[in-house]
Amino acid sequence: MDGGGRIHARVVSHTGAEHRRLANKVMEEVLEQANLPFDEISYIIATGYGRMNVPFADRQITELSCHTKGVVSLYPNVRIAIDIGGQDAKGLKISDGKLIDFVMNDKCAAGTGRFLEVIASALGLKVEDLGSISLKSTNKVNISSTCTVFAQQEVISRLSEGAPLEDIVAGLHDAIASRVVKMVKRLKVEPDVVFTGGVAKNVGMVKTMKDNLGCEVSVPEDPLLTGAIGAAILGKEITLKAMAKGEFIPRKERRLEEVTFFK
Amino acid sequence: MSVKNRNKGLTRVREIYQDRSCRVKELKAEGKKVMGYFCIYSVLEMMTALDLVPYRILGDIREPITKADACLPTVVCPFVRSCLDLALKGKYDFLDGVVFGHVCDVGEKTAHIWNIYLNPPYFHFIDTPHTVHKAAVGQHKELLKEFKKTLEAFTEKKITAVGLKKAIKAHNQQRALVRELYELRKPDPPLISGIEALQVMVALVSLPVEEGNELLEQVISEVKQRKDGPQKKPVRLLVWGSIIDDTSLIEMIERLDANLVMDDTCVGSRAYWSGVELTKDPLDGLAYRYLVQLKCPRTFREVTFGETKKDYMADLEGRFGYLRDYAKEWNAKGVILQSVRYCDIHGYEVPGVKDYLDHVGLPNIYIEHSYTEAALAPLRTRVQAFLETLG
Amino acid sequence: MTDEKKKAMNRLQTMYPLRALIDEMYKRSVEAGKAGKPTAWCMVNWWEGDPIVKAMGMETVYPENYGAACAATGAAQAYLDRSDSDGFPTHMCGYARNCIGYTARMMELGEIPPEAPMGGMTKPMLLVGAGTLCDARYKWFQVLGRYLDAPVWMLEIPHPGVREFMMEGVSEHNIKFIVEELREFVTFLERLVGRKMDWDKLEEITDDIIAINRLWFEINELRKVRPCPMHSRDFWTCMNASLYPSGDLKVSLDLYRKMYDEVKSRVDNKIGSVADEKYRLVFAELPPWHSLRFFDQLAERGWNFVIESWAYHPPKPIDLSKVSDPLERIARHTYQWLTGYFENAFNAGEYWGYFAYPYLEYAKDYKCDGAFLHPLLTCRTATNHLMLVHDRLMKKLNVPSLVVEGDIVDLKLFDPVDAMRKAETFEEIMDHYKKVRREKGFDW
Amino acid sequence: MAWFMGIDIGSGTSKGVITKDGKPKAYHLLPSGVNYKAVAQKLRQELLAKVDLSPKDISYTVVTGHGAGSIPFGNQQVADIRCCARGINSIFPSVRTVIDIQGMSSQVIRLNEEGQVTNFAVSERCAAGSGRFLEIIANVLRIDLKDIGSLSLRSKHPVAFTTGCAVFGESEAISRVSEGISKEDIVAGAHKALANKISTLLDRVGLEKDCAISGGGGLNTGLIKSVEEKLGIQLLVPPHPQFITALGAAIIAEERQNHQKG
Repeated sequence: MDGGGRIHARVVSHTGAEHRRLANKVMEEVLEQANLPFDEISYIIATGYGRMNVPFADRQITELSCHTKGVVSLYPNVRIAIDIGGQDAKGLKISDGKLIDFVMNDKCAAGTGRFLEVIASALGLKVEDLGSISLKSTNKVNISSTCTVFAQQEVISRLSEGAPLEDIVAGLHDAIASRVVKMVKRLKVEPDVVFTGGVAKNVGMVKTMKDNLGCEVSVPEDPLLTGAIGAAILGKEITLKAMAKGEFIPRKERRLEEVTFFK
Repeated sequence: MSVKNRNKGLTRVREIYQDRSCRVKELKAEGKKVMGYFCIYSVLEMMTALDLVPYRILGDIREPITKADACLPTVVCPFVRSCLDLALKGKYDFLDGVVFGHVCDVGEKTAHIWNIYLNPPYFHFIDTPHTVHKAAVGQHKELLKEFKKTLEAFTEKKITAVGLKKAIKAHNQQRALVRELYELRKPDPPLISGIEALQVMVALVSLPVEEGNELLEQVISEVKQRKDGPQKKPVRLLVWGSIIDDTSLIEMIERLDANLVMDDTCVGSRAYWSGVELTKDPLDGLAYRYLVQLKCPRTFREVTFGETKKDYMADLEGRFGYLRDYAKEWNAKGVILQSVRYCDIHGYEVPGVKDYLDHVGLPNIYIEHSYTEAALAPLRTRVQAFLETLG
Repeated sequence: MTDEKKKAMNRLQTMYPLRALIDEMYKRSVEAGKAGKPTAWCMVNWWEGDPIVKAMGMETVYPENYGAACAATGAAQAYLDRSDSDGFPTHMCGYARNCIGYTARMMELGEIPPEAPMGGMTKPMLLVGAGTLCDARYKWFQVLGRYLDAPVWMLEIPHPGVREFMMEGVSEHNIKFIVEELREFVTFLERLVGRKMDWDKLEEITDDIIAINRLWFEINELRKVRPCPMHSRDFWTCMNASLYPSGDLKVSLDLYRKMYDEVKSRVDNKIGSVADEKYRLVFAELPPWHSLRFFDQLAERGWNFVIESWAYHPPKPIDLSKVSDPLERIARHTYQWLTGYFENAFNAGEYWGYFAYPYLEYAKDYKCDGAFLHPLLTCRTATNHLMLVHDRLMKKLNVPSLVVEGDIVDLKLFDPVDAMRKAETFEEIMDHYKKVRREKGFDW
Repeated sequence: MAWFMGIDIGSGTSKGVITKDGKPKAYHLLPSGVNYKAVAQKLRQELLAKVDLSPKDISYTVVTGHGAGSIPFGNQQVADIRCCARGINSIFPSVRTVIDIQGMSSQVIRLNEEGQVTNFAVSERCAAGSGRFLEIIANVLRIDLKDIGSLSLRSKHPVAFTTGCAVFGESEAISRVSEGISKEDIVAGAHKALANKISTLLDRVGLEKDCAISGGGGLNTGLIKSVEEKLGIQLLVPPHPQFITALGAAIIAEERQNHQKG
C-alpha cells in the first residue's frame, strides 16, 4: 500500500506449518507483483496467528485490531465485524472506527472454517463446493454434536441413513453459523454487519449467517485480505505520524533469509 | 554490592518459588510438623499457635494430570484436580496433616477423596458456612472450637489465649507487610513486577509466618532501593478472579505492553486485605474475619440482603466497589477478569462484575483458562488485542 | 414407542395422580401471580424453608423442577442459548442456565413466554435460595438480580456427611444454628408479606410434611424385594410431592397412601416393575430428563432400577412428637435427612465421604447387580464423587458400575446409541461379578 | 464344515473376517464411506470370494461396530467391546487387558480367561483419547498419517502436550510449530499425550498382564513404543490388529451357533 492508501499488490497463500519460510515467500511475491525493492517498504506490520514469526516485521499487531482497521476502511459505518477463518472465529464491536469490544473462539474447531474443512474432506468434497451444495437444500439436517470430530461421525451416519447430502451440508453451515452468532450476540449485534475471513467466500455461509443474525451482512470482494489491509493502513499511519513529527522510525533489517527462531 | 547481594530477598523468594517445599522439609527434619491446608478458609493462626507449620496446597500447571482422573471426573476444576494429582503422585507425602474448609463443591468432595485415598495422620474438615448472617458467624465460631479440639488432640498441646493472640499478631503483621509491599506497585513504573509479586506471595504460603515476615521486610527494603525494577509500560492492569499460583499467566500479560499493578486473586491480595480483630475471645475475631471479611465468591454476600426490595446496582456496588477503588488507587486502566475452567463460583460472578465495571467505565476482558501452560498461547491474542483497545 | 416397549416397564397406576400434582403446582402459582397473591421461587431446600413459606400463604414453584420440565419438553435449548449469549459460562448448571435464560426472556417480554412449558413460572415476589449440597444454588438466584427485582433470602444449613458432626455436642449446635436461621427467615417474611406468622398453621403443615416423608420412606423400603415392584422412573415422577410440598398436603398424603397400597399388593403378588427382572440397578445421581425412554429400552433387556440418589429420598424416620417448637421440629427433620444416611458409616468407624456411603448401603440392602453412574457435564455436585462410588462399590462389594456421561438439561450431551453399546457390554460384567460375589460368600 | 462371519462397521473403516473352527480364514477391509449398508454387502461379497463360498455356506454371522445398526444381514448384533475381548482372547488366551485404539475412540478392556469382559473404560467424548487425535495433528502438520509413527521415533525431545483436548492439541501444535519446534518432536509429543490418556483409562480399570493392543492404533509403531514406555510393559501385538473386533464377532457367531445346537 502506498502513502495514499492505494493497494499495489496482494498475495494470498496457504499457511502450512512453516510460518517463517512462508512469510518470506509471500513477501517476495508481493514485492515482485508491486515490482519494488524490499528497502522501499517503509514499514511492515505482521498480524495473525503467525505474527511472531515474521522476522522482518517492524511490529506485530493482533488480527483483531488489524481486521478492525481493514473493515472500517472498506465499510466506515460498520458496527459489528464477524471474521471466520480456518483457525478461529471472531466478533468485533466497532464504534466510530475503533475496536471497543470483541469475542473470539479459537479453542475449538467447531464454529470455525476448520469444521467445514475437516468434514468436507470426510465427505470427499471440495470446501469451495460446499456453499453451492448447501443452497440446494430444502430441509437442513440438524447436526447435534458440537465437537468437529464427532460431528464428522454424525454426518457419516446421517448419510448412511439416507439423508440427502445438500441437507446435511446445509446443516453443517447452520451449525457453524448458530455457534458463531450465539457468541457474537454477546456484543449486542447492530448493523452494519460485515462478514470476512475465508469462510465468508462461501455463499452458503453468507446466507446462513444472514438467517441466523436476522439482518443483512456485507462481504468485501476479497474477505481474506481485510486483516492484511488493516495492517498496511496501520503501518502507513505510524509512518506518516512519525514523519510529520520528524521522528526516526526504528525498522528491522530488510532481509529475507531463513532466520532461526529468536529466543 | 553485587546484584545478588543487593537482591538477596528476591533471590531467596525465587529459590522458594522454584522449590516450594525446600524450607518446610528442613523444618520437618528438625522435628516440626507440617500442616497442609487447602484454600484460604483454613484458620492459620490456630495452627501457628500450636507451632505447626501451615503449608498451602497448590497445583502444578506444568505437570500433566494423570493419576487424579481415577478418582475425580475430568469436568471439574483443573486446579483442584492438579492438587489431588500431585498428592496421589506422592508429592505431598511430607505433610503431617491436611485441613480443608468447605470452600466450594469440588474442594469439599476432594477433601473426602484426599482423606480416603491418602489417609493423612491428621485430617480436619471445617464446614465453613456460605452466608454471613449473624447466626452463620456464631456457627462458624462453633466449628472453630471443634477444629481447636482436633488440633489439640493431634499435637497433645493446648491452644492458650495468649499463644493464639501471639499468632494472630504475627499473621496480622504479615497482612500489613503484604499491603506495604503492594504499596510499592502504585508508582509508575511499579517498583516490583507482577511476576515478582506473585513469587513473593507463593513463598509466603510455603513458610512459617515469622520467616515469611522477615523475608517480606527484606524484600520491601531492597525493592525500595533497587534500580533494576520493572520498565514503564503504556498500560497498568488489575487482575481479578480465581487462583493464580503460577507466574506463566502473569508473564504472558507482562511480556505484552502492560504492567500488572494490582490483583484480587487467590494467593494474591485476597487473603491479606483484612486483618483479624483481637477480641476478648480470640475465636470471635477469627470466626468473623475468616467468614465475613474474606471476600471470595464462594460466600453468598448481598448488600441488599434482608431488604424486601432488591436493588441490583446497589448490590453490585457493595460486592464489587472495592475493585473500582483498587483501580483508582493503583491507577489501573483496565481489568482482566480470569477464571480457571469449570470454576462455578467465579463463573456465576462474571456477568455481574462485567455489569459493574462497565457501569463505572473500567474496560475489562474475561478470559477462561484450563490450568495448562499450553492453553495460555491462544489467550495471548485476546489480551494483546484488549491492550490495543486501551492504547 | 411401540406397544411391546410400553409393556416392558410396568408403571404404577397410582403414579398418574401424583404426577398431575406438578401441573397443578404451576397452574396455581400462575393464577396466584395474576391475582396479585404472594408467590416465590424456591430452591429445593429439603423442607427447611417450604413449610414456613407455605404457612405465610405463598404459592411456590421450584426452578430446578422447571429445568427438568423444560428439558423433558425440549424447550430448554432456547433458554440455555439465551443465558449463553448473556455471558454465563456454558459449564454452569443446566438448571441454572435454563432458569436464567427463561427469566431474561420473561422480563424482556414483560410476561410469561408463550412457548413456556407447563404454563410457565410467574414473576416471583421472593426468591428462596438454599445452598444445601451445591454452590450453584447459592449463586444462581443472586444472578437473577440482573433481570428481576425480587429479593433473595438464602437459607443456610450445615453440609451432609461431615464426620466432624459426629463429635460430641456438634449436632446440637448445628440444630440451634438452623433454628436461629429460620427465626430470622420468619421475621423477614413477616416484613415482606406484611402479615404475622400463623404458628398453628405452620405446625400443621410441618406435621403433614413429616407424615408424607414417613410414608414415602416406607414405600421405598418395599422396593428391596425381588422382583422390585417400583422402578426409578416411578420414583422420579412421584418424588415431586415430597420434594416440592406445594398445594394441599392432605391430598398428597392420601395419594401416597394409595401408592403404598398398590406397591404392597405388588409385593404380595410378586409383581415386578419390569416384565422379567434380570438385573437390579442403583442409579446415581440426576437422570437424563430428556431421554427417559432409554430406561424402557433397558427394561426390555430385564434391567430394573430399584433405588436411586439418596438426596432425592426422605429422611430416615425419627420421632419428633416430643419437639414442641415447630421451627425446631423442622430443623431436626431436615438435619436427620442430612446426617441419617451417614450415621452407620461413621459408627462403623469407616470414613466414606459425603455421597459415597449411601450407595454402598443401597447396593447391599437392595441387592444390586450394578450401579448406573451418570456424570453430568454441567453439574459438579452430582458428579464429583462418582469415581469414588465406582471404586468403593467394587472394592467393598464387588458390585460393578456403568458410567454414562450426559446432562440433565442439554440433551446434546447424552448419546443413547453409545449408552446402549456400553449397557450391553455391562451385562456381561454384571454376570461376571455375580459369580465373583457368590464365590466370596455374598448373598446376592 | 461350519463357517462363520464377523462384520465390524467402524466409522472410518469396515472390517470383515471369516472363521472356521475358531481360526480366521479370510480378512477384508474397506473404507466405510457414507453408505454402511452398501459397504457391508460389498465386504461380505469380497470376503466370500476370498474363500470361494456363497452366503448360505455361512452358518452364523455377527455384526458389530458403529454402523452395525444399518447392516441388512447377520443373525445378531453384538457390542464391539465384547467382540474385541473375544477376538484378542482367541489369539492370546493369556491376555487380561486389551488396549483398543480406534479412529473415533479408545477403550481399555479387562477380560477373564473365557474372554468375557470384566471391566472397561472408554475414552470420553473427546477426540484427544483416540487415534483421531493423531490424525488431527498429522493433518495440521500436513504429514501423511502413515508416516506419523515412524516420524515420531526420530524425535529427540518430544514436546509436552499439556492439554487434554484434541482441538486444544491442534492449536497447541500450531503454536509449537510457530516456536520453530520440529515436526517429529511435536508428533512424538502427540503420541505421548495419547499414551497418557490411555494410561489414565488404564488407571480406572487397572492393568493386569498380559496386555495387548488392538485396533488401528496397533499398526502405529510410534504409538506402541510410547504406550510401552508410559506403562513400562511389553504390549502383545496381534497380527492384523485392526481386525480383532471383527474376528471376535466371528468367534461369538461360532459360540452362538454351538449354543443353539446344544
